[in-house]
Formats: sequence, structure tokens, C-alpha cells
Amino acid sequence: MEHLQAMRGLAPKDFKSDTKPVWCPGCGHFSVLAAITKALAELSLPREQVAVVSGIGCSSRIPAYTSVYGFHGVHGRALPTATGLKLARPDMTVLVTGGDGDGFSIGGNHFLHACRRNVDMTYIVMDNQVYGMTKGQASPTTDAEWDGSKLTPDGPCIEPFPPLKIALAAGANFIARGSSSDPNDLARLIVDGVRHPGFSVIQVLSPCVTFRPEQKEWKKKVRTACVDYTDDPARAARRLMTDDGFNFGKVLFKGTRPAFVPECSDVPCAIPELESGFAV
Amino acid sequence: MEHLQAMRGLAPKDFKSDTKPVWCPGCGHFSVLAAITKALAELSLPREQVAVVSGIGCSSRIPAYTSVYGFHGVHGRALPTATGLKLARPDMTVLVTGGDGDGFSIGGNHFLHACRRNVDMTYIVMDNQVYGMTKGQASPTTDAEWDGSKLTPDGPCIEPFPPLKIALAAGANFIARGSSSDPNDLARLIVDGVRHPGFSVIQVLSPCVTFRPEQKEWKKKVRTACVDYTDDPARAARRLMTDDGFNFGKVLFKGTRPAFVPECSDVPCAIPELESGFAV
Amino acid sequence: MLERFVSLAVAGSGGAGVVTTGNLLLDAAARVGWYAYMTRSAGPQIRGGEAAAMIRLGSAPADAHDDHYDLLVAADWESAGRFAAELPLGATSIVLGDPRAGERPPFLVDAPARMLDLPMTALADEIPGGRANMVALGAIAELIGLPDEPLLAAIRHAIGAKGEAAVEASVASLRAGRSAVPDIPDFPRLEPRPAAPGMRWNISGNEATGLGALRGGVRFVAAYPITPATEVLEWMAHGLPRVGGALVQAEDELASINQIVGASYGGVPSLTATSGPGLALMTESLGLAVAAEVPVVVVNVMRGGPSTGIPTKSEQADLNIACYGLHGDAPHLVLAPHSVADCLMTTQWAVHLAESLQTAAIVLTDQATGQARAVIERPAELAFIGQRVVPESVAGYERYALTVNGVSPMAIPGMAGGEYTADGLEHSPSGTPSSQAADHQAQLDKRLRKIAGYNYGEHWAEIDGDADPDVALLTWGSCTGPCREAMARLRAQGWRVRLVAPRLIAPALPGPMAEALAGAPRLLVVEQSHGAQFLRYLRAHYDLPGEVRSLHQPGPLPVRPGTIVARVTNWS
Amino acid sequence: MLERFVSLAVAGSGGAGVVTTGNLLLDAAARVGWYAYMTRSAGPQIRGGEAAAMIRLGSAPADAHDDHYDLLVAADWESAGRFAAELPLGATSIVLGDPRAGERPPFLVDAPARMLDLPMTALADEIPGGRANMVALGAIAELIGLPDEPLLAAIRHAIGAKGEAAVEASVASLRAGRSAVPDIPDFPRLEPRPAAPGMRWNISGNEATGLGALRGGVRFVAAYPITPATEVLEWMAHGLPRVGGALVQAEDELASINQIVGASYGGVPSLTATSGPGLALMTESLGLAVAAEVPVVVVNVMRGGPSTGIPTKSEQADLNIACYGLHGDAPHLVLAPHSVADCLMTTQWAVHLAESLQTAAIVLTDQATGQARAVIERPAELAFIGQRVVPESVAGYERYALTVNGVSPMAIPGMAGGEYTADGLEHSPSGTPSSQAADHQAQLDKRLRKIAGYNYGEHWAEIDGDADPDVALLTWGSCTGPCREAMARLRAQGWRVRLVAPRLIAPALPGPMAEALAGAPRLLVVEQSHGAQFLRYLRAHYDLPGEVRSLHQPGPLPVRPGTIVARVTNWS
Ligand SMILES: Cc1ncc(C[n+]2csc(CCOP(=O)(O)OP(=O)(O)O)c2C)c(N)n1
Ligand SMILES: Cc1ncc(C[n+]2csc(CCOP(=O)(O)OP(=O)(O)O)c2C)c(N)n1
Ligand code: SF4
Ligand code: SF4
Ligand SMILES: [Mg+2]
Ligand SMILES: [Mg+2]
Repeated sequence: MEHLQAMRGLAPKDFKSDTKPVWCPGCGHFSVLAAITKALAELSLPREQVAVVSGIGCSSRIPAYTSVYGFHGVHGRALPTATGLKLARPDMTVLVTGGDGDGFSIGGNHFLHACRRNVDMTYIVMDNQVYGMTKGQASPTTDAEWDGSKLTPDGPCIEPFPPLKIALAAGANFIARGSSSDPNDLARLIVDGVRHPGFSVIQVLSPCVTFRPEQKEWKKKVRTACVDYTDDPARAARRLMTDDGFNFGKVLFKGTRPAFVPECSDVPCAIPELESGFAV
Repeated sequence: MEHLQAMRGLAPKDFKSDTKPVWCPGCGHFSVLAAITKALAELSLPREQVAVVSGIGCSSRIPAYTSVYGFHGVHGRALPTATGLKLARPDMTVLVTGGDGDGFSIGGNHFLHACRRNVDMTYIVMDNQVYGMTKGQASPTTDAEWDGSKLTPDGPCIEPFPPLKIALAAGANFIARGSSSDPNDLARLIVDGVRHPGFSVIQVLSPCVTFRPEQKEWKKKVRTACVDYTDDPARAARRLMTDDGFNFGKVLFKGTRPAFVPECSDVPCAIPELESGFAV
Repeated sequence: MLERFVSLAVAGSGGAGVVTTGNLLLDAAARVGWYAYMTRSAGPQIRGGEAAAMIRLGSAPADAHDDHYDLLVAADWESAGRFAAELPLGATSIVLGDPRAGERPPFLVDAPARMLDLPMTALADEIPGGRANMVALGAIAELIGLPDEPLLAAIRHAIGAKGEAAVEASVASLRAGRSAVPDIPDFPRLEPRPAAPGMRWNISGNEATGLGALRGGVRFVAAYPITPATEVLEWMAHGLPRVGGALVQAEDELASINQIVGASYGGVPSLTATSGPGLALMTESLGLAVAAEVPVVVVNVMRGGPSTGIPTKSEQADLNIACYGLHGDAPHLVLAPHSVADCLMTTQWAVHLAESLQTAAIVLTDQATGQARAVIERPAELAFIGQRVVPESVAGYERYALTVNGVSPMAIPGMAGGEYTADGLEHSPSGTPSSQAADHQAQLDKRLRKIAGYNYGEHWAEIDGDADPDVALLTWGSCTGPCREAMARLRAQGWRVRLVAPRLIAPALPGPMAEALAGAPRLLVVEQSHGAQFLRYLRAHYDLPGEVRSLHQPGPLPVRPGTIVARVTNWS
Repeated sequence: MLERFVSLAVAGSGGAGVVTTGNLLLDAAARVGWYAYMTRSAGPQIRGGEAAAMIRLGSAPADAHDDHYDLLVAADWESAGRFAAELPLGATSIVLGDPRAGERPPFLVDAPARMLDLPMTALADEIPGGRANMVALGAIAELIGLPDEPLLAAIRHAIGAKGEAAVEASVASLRAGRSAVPDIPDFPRLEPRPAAPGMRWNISGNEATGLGALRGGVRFVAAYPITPATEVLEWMAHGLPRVGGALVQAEDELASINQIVGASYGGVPSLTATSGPGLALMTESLGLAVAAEVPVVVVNVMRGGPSTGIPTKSEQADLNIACYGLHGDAPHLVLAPHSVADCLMTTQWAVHLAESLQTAAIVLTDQATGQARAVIERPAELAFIGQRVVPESVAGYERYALTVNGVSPMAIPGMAGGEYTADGLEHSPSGTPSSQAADHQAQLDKRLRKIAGYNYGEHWAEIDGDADPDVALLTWGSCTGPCREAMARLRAQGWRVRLVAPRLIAPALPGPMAEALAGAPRLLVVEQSHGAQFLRYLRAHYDLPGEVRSLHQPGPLPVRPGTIVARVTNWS
């Protein structure tokens, strides 16, 4: 595959920057980065036509590690930043990267509204069920009993947040799950997501080896989903109801709602024309 | 019913304050206020043990119109304010009132996390599919085509947000829909919600006669739901999938997840005991 | 002084058509070559409560109300009473009341004004389709010398679509009002002037703000509705798509500010508009715009604070948050227009500056100016179009290069070879995150340098009045109008007065300010805030000369020219 | 001066046990009656990157680092090099390096220090289970005069649970280090002092903050994690449930601030802790707390700004947002502790004041103080326990009654007859929303009066030094330690110096400040910000006497005592 890409243009490594990741050795985010660069090569996009936008967190560091345009914004606001960029610059391919804390805790409202608004961009959430960057607190996807954080020494005691169920309920039109244990597969999902017109959500199981060392076992637990996607929300909802969170590698739901594009005249008028409304 | 309440203690009118509502004549929120005072009378709660908390909006004005403790906070933050109050003062009965803008637009993240956290309080959202207070803009529950706002003259062009589906997906354990056209029925739902241990969401169809005059027709469209609640989330999800938004008067879903109560020692120790950890 | 003004107020309940009366007066005034300034006030009810229109007409532009109203027309006493504090009357004021409205109300019992009857409802009742507010309009027109023709044109423009019968009923009502009003010889009258069509604009401050943004090059807006900023957005929602731009209603202010940061990063000049509570939610991301050097403009239409405060009324108390509300050392721009007309120029200039300096600009207007409607001179074209410095070549491109003037060329997505990551983390010149003290110092220096060292030219302030003054009035925003009027009155009394109203609040420009204030032995700082925020800001950043005194008064009542005059003449 | 100090730094890669070495030194130091101050620095890696511990030990408390380190122990040169700017060395400094680490690195080539070999790894390799960092610890102990016994106790306390073999390996490593270090006669040594057990505390600034909150009566905390505030919360998450309170991790800062507003409205003293970006998200609701008069305390542990800035390093640049970041006129309290130990007192006082005055209090600490660990004198008990004025009787109760001192009795939910609605809308005394100018003025006056008129007593500032000074040092927060040390040095040179460090930043107290600065012909304002935020705040609110000069330096490097001394002695 890489060979073919090289013939067409840029190879995955051309989408990597020279900046050395701050990540812990073994962190799942390395594979996600690899999958993103692979996907970009596969999509044969010119570097300058791609932007990767993020908030704050270990996972949100990705933009600086790619060689495309990047935006490392503030915590929780990656989706609105990317929304603004895409709406103002529809010619750009926009990826959004981040973590479960950035996306589902502080950024939860934008997640809801991005699913609903359906702007054409691809959201890759590295879910490690923890706030890695701030040294290990419970995130919305953390199990109720996890007692590894000094901030919630008896566990968060709240049921974890089901991101894909919420995405579906909020109207997302492309919902998939990947795993950092299979970057090739993830690259394929990302390619699919980018090609999908509208908002695509890809939840990626990406272990935090430092604060959730038990997640190293995930690679044994995950399994490739056996059925392919449905375009029926009811069926997708049923599947998600019985899902244990470890099926990956397939798109779960794809809808056909058109992407949101703001009203805008093709033949712009001159400002004085508007001003005539004020003249008496 | 009122007679019985009067015998037991306070009547609905005792839960009304002297402050004259700023609402437009005919606004649905009047009935919701009536339903709340009826419910409080029915629950025979002492005034001082009840607090009504809200954000900002026409609907959020309710606290000042009741004679219990009230909190009129900032836009979108009614749920966290109420959460803090309830967690710090578990003896209080806490109602939260607000609108679709306050709760689902700016307050969407708190809505998600309140459903998930399951603190024992009752959230009454007056849904009029518009921002009444700011003179009529599209809210998250507004139809994509509604072109009545100068801010979105061609309509918001975004699919409306399905609040009860989201509530279910986010883990809410008591989900119901009422209508301002039937305040007695709504009062019954509120009583049920207050009695339910944990977070209860009651969406109330409450017309904005000024900025959505067509909603005056709602009273013709609404119908009492014919089936009673389920405790099976899958079944509730199916029902919500086929729901047209006008079934009301019944609880749709009731779960049994225990309410969130933070860890706290019953036998508090003295501070010097804690301080001993610092002594060398 | 040759210029003449007349001040009038109309008050009534929701259905009384108070605002229609005001709008027709403004339109007609424009047609006879007058200028006008109108503010509105409403009760707490969302709809249908009482309303008042406060109008000043004149042969010259006015950006403020007078100390009192020459004429108050009350459709009913209760409604008018609700605005008692907002409707000061003088000894020569006339109050026209409907005899059907009953007894003169308590707030008028001690008023010095002359009370006259105008049977508005009775006269209207006699005309099929007649309306009391049109009777009132006729009476007003008669009193102030407004001829029939422009009024008819205004009415035709407003309700012509409703058919000839409606127009005729209005005209008949007008005439009835004209005949019913007694002759009041000493009432101030204005002379019609020849006016070339199109040379007068009828525009609100909020509309002017929107137009200024468009003229400056703004083509993307994301916003969340909030009173009293919504009209800026409504006008832009109508205007933007027509000029090839777009407006998006966001889920909240956190989204709107970050959407415009994203859009602007994409090379499109972007803006949002909000009011105090919304601005508070935006400060974190304004800091991002400053640190990542992404131009954005935030228009903040101030209302009464703190917290939800008094959302429908005016105050100048968001100066602190605008100047100082960002965490860390985050130098940025704060601008303030000083009149309805100036909203256009200042917003346009703000876009120009934000784009040129790659930073955040906050434009502070207020409810009084934003929701005021004025008849003004048709504004001139201005050369301020947002312009970014882009890299000339991408060889060895560094996004945050340490340039002499502090502005680093900015690659725009789509530009091959310019790929970089914009970052709110401190960074080296290339944009790579860095926690080294030297990088931090270099970038902090650079971000300050570009703003502090820029040549802002003459536009930084309105400066007017005498060269060698007895007193200088230092003010900002919507207090400029009252100060200008106070200056005129003081000069008429023989005082030498200078007026200094900075349009650029931050950064401070010590050199130009020292020059502007030179020679003034006394300085009165005038503002509409309880905490004297402007005075404190000035003290922090300038060495103020002479004896400094402060006239600070919270909203919602406007600072009146007479109050300023009194403070100067009773110096202590 | 009789007091003696020694400054040392240990640097190495992630696995080198740098922090363990530092912690053991502090523990042992406490056991021999010394005082200590330790800060840490880390590279950008989340885990496993390089780390440095900077330690100052002394016979008296120290709240700052010296100008340079007497000793630098480098486990490897690359790691140490990363901190070059943070580890200044002097002519008499010793650098201990492992000969295995190779060539002396560039940053040391021109360093004035004396280079010595310490074969840490080789010696450790000879001991089964031996560790190089323990060898280094032994060497340090030998150089500074720290006996074996307290070190053994510290080791046993730290790793005793790992079994006797581990302890013995450490002890053997220690001894190897002791013997390997050459005798350096002029190296600063401290004398052990008799210390009563329990009379020294080993505590971090963030822990002291948490304890102060608990002592002040805080029983509810809601917060969202953020560096460097998280340890305040972690300690409280452990402590609060034990004293009958609760801590909740919220979904974001908007939730945390509003949760504590709700909890406090319920009568329970409440607090949150955050850092710059989080504080920015809280200002809207801080305004609500001010307007609705609900006491809350927000601890802001400052880090490098603007925006995400330098999250792991220190700066004092959130003064502006803390003092001015609320929209509208929203007077509130801003406090700042000036040392690790003072975090306890100041936070406790902040809770007391917020509760007494029913308003929002912001406590500004910083990364340097918050994450510093110090060996201090056991703190005294203080009488500051949060106390609200509650209504004595509910007859005719008005929540926002216009009292003389501005504090209106506050009914607590559950109190029958006290039912009222707390409101961020402007209101009449009863709490009913009002947009009347008179109500607005009355409530603004009241909210200002209660804060400006309160008697804050002696605690408002640390004031020290000479009565009739040649120069006064005016500073705040973590610059107080360096200023105190600079004062000592200047006085040793014959200068008369006064130190003034306000603990209460807002409101300004012009009277006490004038008294504190009286007679100082020169004033040096010292702070760690690029924009001289403290200086500007002072200018805005005080009439500063004499010649005023500013020493403002951004983070992350601390302001060193020598820099302050130089600024004073080279006055210009
Ligand atoms: C407003 C704000 N609040 C808090 C923080 C601190 N913070 C930085 S990253 C982060 C959580 C990151 O978790 P996640 O998004 O899951 O990413 P991960 O590090 O696990 O990849 C937090 C709380 C911040 N930077 N800004
Ligand atoms: C931070 C902030 N942004 C915006 C506003 C303006 N605002 C007040 S109420 C409201 C919407 C209210 O709509 P909803 O909650 O549906 O209540 P309704 O009036 O329809 O009952 C808005 C946008 C505000 N008060 N604060
Ligand atoms: S802390 Fe966890 S998420 Fe962050 S870099 Fe390390 S392993 Fe990855
Ligand atoms: S504007 Fe709409 S929601 Fe508000 S009071 Fe009027 S009818 Fe009710
Ligand atoms: Mg995570
Ligand atoms: Mg609504």
C-alpha cells in the first residue's frame, strides 16, 4: 500500500513533522498518529490542503506532529475551532483530534452540537478513559469503580458516558470505532470518514500506559466487528445497546443527511448596494 | 384534590409569590408555574425545604414566582448550580426549571453530565423551540426550516436536537414529557419526578405565543401517551425513535440506578487528625 | 450658536404605537434635512409592556440627549410614570396628556412642566381607522414645525403596503392632531432645510457596527444571541451572505469565539458580537487568539452589570474585563466608538487593526449607542480594509519569527510550504512548544512590541475644543456626546474647554495623550460606571496632568450635559 | 547574620530518582531541626523525561531560592543541560558529575563552578540493589553536615515497607557516597539543631492551601483538574470526606464554579481551585456570586500565560484577570499568600472574609509556591472560621436589605420564613428584579460599601524592615521571599529598607498602604509579570509616594534576590 501511495505522491512519513512527541513510551497515541499519516497518504491530499485541529491533552498534541496545517487550541474547543475553519474554508480537509476528556467532558456540548450540525470534518477521539495530560483523573468514559485517581479515591461512582450512543442520538451520520492496536485498520476508517460528506466520529481505543497500565491488556480484548455498517439508526441503536465497547474496525452507522453549508450568495453584491437600505 | 391538599397543609397558591410574571399573556409558562405549585402542594413539602433553581430565559424566571427558596443564576448553568446545592444540602428538595435554549444549547454539556451523574433532583424544561427572552431565535429543538428569526432568515438548517433521546443515551433514569395544555397532568408528572430517587427529566411543551404563534395549535396536536413507562432502555429507545414529539403525560422510562451521593464520613474527624500527616 | 434642537419623549403601553411614532418622526426629519437621535426604553415585560421613545431632533447631529425634554406625550399616565427617572422635565417643558387618562399622576404633581390636554383617543375615535399615536404625531409635528409633506412620505414608506385607506386614516389622524394642539409661541421649532436625497442615513448603532465590520472585510461571523447585541448579528445575517460571507448561530459563546478563531486561522476576517456575560465566557479563547496570533474582533455591546444585571439598559462597566480580562500577559486591542455614526468607523478600523497586528480586538459599544437610531450625514468611504502580512517566500518559513515590528508573516492554509501549527502553548519562532524562559521572553516581547509600537495615526482619539484650555474633559464611548454638548455650553459661558475621547483604549498611547492634554490645568474624567473604571485605567497607564476629578455615574440613566457642566463650574 | 543556608540542585533523567533524593533530604532536614524549601522542574514529556529538584536548606525558614546553587549534582549532562537557565552557578559552586556521563557539556564549559567527579553509578553497581541517587544523597549529606541518623529515619519512613534489604542497600549506597566525596573545607555546612518531634511540618503550598480551606470551614469543593492546581484538590479529596465534607469532580470549570455557588447558597462554605484558563471560564459566574451575594472562594494557582502558555511553570500574570476580569462593576476580594506556609493562613482568611462579606474571593498562588515543598514551623491555630450573618428574625425579611455596613443577613435554605430568590439580575432590597436606576445605585453602593468599609486589621499585608527607609520594596506573592532576602542583604550593606507585601490585593486599602510606605523616598515594585501588572494595579488604586521604579520579569525563572539588590543599588 505504501508503495502505491509513494507513486501517487506523498508517503505517510511525509505527513510527519520533525517535532518529537512528548508522549510516554508505549502510549497508544503513537499508533493513532501513524494511522493519520497513513490515511493522509492514502487520500493523496496535498499537505497544504489539510488541517488538523485539536484542544488540549496528550492526544491533542497530534497537530504539531503532523506536517500539515495544524491548530492546537484550548481545552475542549477543538470542534468549534474546526467548524469555523471548515465553514470559512470549505476547500480544506479538516481533521479534529483529541481525547475523551477534551471531547466528552469539557467539550461535551460542542460534541453534541457538532453531531447535530453535521459539518464536513472527521473527529478522531483517542479514548483512554482517563485524563492523561493532567496525570490521571477519571474522564467521562472511566468506569464507575476505577479508584486510581487521588481526586476520586473511591472511584468516580458515575456510570461511564457512551460516546457513540450519544453521537447517534445527537444525529451523527458516520460513527465508527477503531483501535490503536491496529493502525492500518484505523487508517482505513479515517479515509472512509474523510470521504464521508458530513461529520464523522471515530472513537479510538488508545491506551494510556502510564495512568491506566491495565489498558495494555486491551489489545487482547478488542475484536474486529463482524458486521458492516447500517444506515438504519434504529438498528445502529440496537447494536450499540449490546456493544461491550471492544468491537472495532468497522463503521457502525452511516446516514445520508447532507452536510451543513451556510447560506451564502454565489454572486456577491457590492457593499454600497447593502448601504442603500440606510439612505433616506 | 386542592381541598385535600389544603387539609394537609399548604395549597398551590401558597407556593406562588407576589411577583407579577413578566411573561406575555397566553405564554405556556404560566401553566407550568401552576403545575409546579400544584405539585408542591401535593407533595406537602414545607416551603423552606424546597428550592427552585434556574438559568436565564423567560422560563427561567420561575423561581421568583414561587414562594420557596429560589436561585436565578446565569444562562445555561442551572443544572450545576442545583447539583451543588443538592450535594451540599441533601435534605432540600431541588427543582430545576428552564428553557430549551438554556438547557440544550448553552447548557447542553451540563444536561449530558446531569443525566449521567444522577443527582436526586427534578429538571423541568419548558420547550418552546425558540429563545423567547432574546426575542425569537432558533433553539436546538427548532425545526430546520423555521425561518422566523432574523438571525437565521433561511432557517437554522440543522436537524432539531432530540432531548429525550439524548437523556436516555446519557443515562437519565426518569424521562417524561408533559404539556402546558394540561397542568394537572404535568403536576402529576412533577410529583412523580420528585419522588423518583435520582435525576428526573421532564420535557414540557410550552408554547411561545409571541415568537412562535403557530404553537398555539399545539393543544390540538398533543395527545396523552397510551402506554405507561418501561424500565427497559432498549424499549424506551425504540419508543423514542418513533415518537413524533407530541405524546405527553406519561413517564417514558424509569430506571433503578441509585442516585449519586458523594463519599463522606458519617463520623467526621477533627482537623488536627488530618494535620498529623504533615508533622515530621 | 446657530444650531437648534428639540427634545421630545413619547410614552405609552405596549399597544400604543410609541415606537412607530418615533420611527416616523425620524424618517420625516431626515427628509427635511434634520438630524436625529432616538433611544428607546421598555418595561420588564417581554412583550406588551410599556414603552418610551426619547427623541432629539436638530439642525446639527446630536449624540446625546438634553438635560430635559421639551415635550412629553403620554398616552397614559401609568406607562409614563414607569419611566419617570428617565424623563426629566424642565420649567418650560410641555406635557401632553389625554384627558381620558384621568388625574395627573404623582410623578408629575411636583414637576415644573406645563400640562396640556390632547384628546388623542377621542380625536382618533372620530376617524374611521384613526389612531391615537398618529394624532400625537400630528401634534408634535405642529409644535416643532415639521411640514406635512415629509411626514406623508414617511407614512407612505412605512404603511403604504397596507393600502390607501390605512394611509388616509393616518393622514386624517395627523391633521386632527395638528389642529388640536394650541399655539405655544416659545416652543422650540426647527426650520426645514434643503436635503439632497440619499445624503441622510437613518441607522442604528448596532447596524452601523455591522456595516463597519463588513466594510473592514469581515466575511465570517459566529455568534450566540444576547441583548443588546443581537441587532448587530441580525443585520449581518442579512448582509453577510449577500457579499459572499456567512453567519452561523453557535451553541454558546465558547463555540462562537472558537469558531471565529478557526475561521480567521483559515484566512477569513472574522467577528462575533456579544454583551458582558458572553464576553466573560470568551476571555479564555481571546487569550488563545493573542497567543496564537490569530486576528479576531469581538464587539461587546455593554449593558448594566454585574452578572445578568440590567440587560436592556446601558452602562460603561465592561471596560475592566475588556482591558484586563485575559489571563496571563495578553496585550490586545480595545476600541470604543463614541457615537452611532462612529460605530461604523471604529468597527471598521478594529478589523483593520486586528488583521494588521494579528491579534484580538474588542470593540466596546453600549446599549445606549447600539440600540439608538440616528439620522446622520451619509458616512464617507474609509480605506481600512483588513490586511494580513503573509510570507513572501516560504523558504525557511517560521510562523512566529522575531521580526523588528513584531508582526510575523502568517501563512494561510492552502499556501504550500507554509504549513505550521498555531499554538496557545508558548513556542519558539517556528511554533514548536517551548517552556524555555528565553523563548517566552522573546514571544512576550514580540506580542507587546507589535501592538505598542504601531503607528495608530490620528484616529486614536476625538480631540476637540480650545488650545489653551481651563479644563479638559476626558471621556469615552457614549459619554462623548454629553461631554461635547457640555463643552459647547461651557464655551458659551466663556470657558476654554478641550474634549479628549480616545477611540483606542488599549494599548495606551502616552505620547499622543500627553499632547492631547497638554496645558490643561484641570481634568475631568467622565464615564458611566460605578467603579470609575476609566479613571483607574487612565491612572494605571498615563501620567495625568493637573488636578484630576472624576464624574462617574452608573447606568442606566445617561450622564446629562448639565451634570457635566455643573461638575466643572463647581470644581472642588 | 547568624542564619546559614545551603542551596543544592539535583538533575537527571526520569528514572534517576531525582525527586526521591529531594524528598529524603527534606524529611531528614526536618528531623534535625532545619528548614527547607524545594521546587521541582520537569521537561515537556508527560512521564520519564528529565527532572530537577532545587533545594534550599537553612537554619531559618526560606521562601525563595538563592542567586545560585552551591552544589549541582548531575546524574547525566543532557538532563542537567535542559535546565541550564534554571540552575545558575557561582564561582564557588561545586558540580558533581558522574565520570561515566562523559565530557563536560557546553553549558558548563564557561560556568565559573568547580567540577568534581562522583562515580555514582559505579559505586552503586558495587552494592547489591545499590542506587546511584542514594550515592548522591550520601555525598550531599557529607558535604552539608547532615548526620546519618535522620537520613536513616527518612529512608525507613519512605521505603521501610519494601523490606529490610531495600533499606540496607540504600544505607550502603549512602555510605559509599559519603566516602567518595572529597573534603571541601569552604562548602557551606549547617549545624543540626534540637527539634521537638512534630514541631516541623513538611508540606507543599498546594497542601497548605487545602488545609487552610478546611480550617476556614470549607466543606464542599467542586473542581476540574488542571496543572498546577490539582494537588490542592487531591489533598482535599482525601481530607474533606474525613471531616464530613465532599469533593466532586465536575465536567468543566463552568460546572465547578456554579456547583460551588449552589452549594454555598445552601449554606455550606465552598471552594474551587484552578489555574488561568479555568479562571477565565469562571468569571461570568464569579460575577453572579458578587451580584447575588453568595460567598465562594476560588484558588487560582498561576502558571505561565497567556493561553495554555507554560502550564508547568510559574508566573504572576493572572493579577489582572483576578482583579478586573468580571464584567460590570463587581467588587470582590483578591488575596495572595506570600509563602508556602502563608498559603494556609491566607486561604483560611479568604474563606473567613468571603463568608463574612458574602462575596467572591480569589486566592492567587502560583506554581512556584503551590508545588514547592517546604519544611516549616508547625503553624499556629487561627481564629478565622467562615461565618455568615443570618437573619435574627424573618419578620419582613429582605434578602438584600440596605444595611449600614452593606452586609445583608442571609437566610439559609431550610430557614422557614426566609424564602427568597437569589438573583444575578439587579434587584430591589427584597430581591425582586428591578431595572430602576435607584435600585441599581443602592445595590452597587451596598456591594462596594461592605467590601471597602470592612476592617481588615493587620493581616492585610506583611510589613517588615526599617522605620525610616532609604527604599521600600513593594511586592506580592512568591516574589516576597526574594524581596525579603534582598532586604536582608541590603541591610547588611547598610541600607535602610522596608518590605511591604499586601496579602489583600483587592480591595485596595489606601490608608494602611500610605502608612506602610510613609517616609520611603524610593519605591521598587517587584513582580513576576511581563506587563508590570502589579505596578499598574498599584498606580490605579494608590497614590504611590516618592520615586517609583519597577522590576517586572516574566516567568518561568524566579526573580532572584541578587537581581533585586542590583536594581536598588543601581537606582536610575
Ligand atoms: C480550561 C482548562 N481546564 C483544564 C485544563 C487541564 N487539562 C489539560 S488536558 C486535560 C485532560 C486531557 O484528557 P484527555 O482529553 O482525555 O486527553 P489525554 O491526555 O488522556 O490524551 C485537562 C483537564 C486545561 N488545559 N484547560
Ligand atoms: C452567557 C449568556 N449568553 C446569552 C444570553 C442571552 N439569553 C438570555 S435568555 C436566552 C435564551 C432563552 O431561551 P430559552 O432557554 O429557550 O427560554 P425561553 O425564553 O424560550 O423560555 C439567551 C440566549 C445570556 N443571558 N447569557
Ligand atoms: S500519560 Fe498516558 S495518554 Fe499521556 S502520553 Fe503518557 S501514556 Fe499517553
Ligand atoms: S416571549 Fe414567548 S416564552 Fe417569553 S414570555 Fe412571551 S410567550 Fe412566553
Ligand atoms: Mg484521555
Ligand atoms: Mg425556549
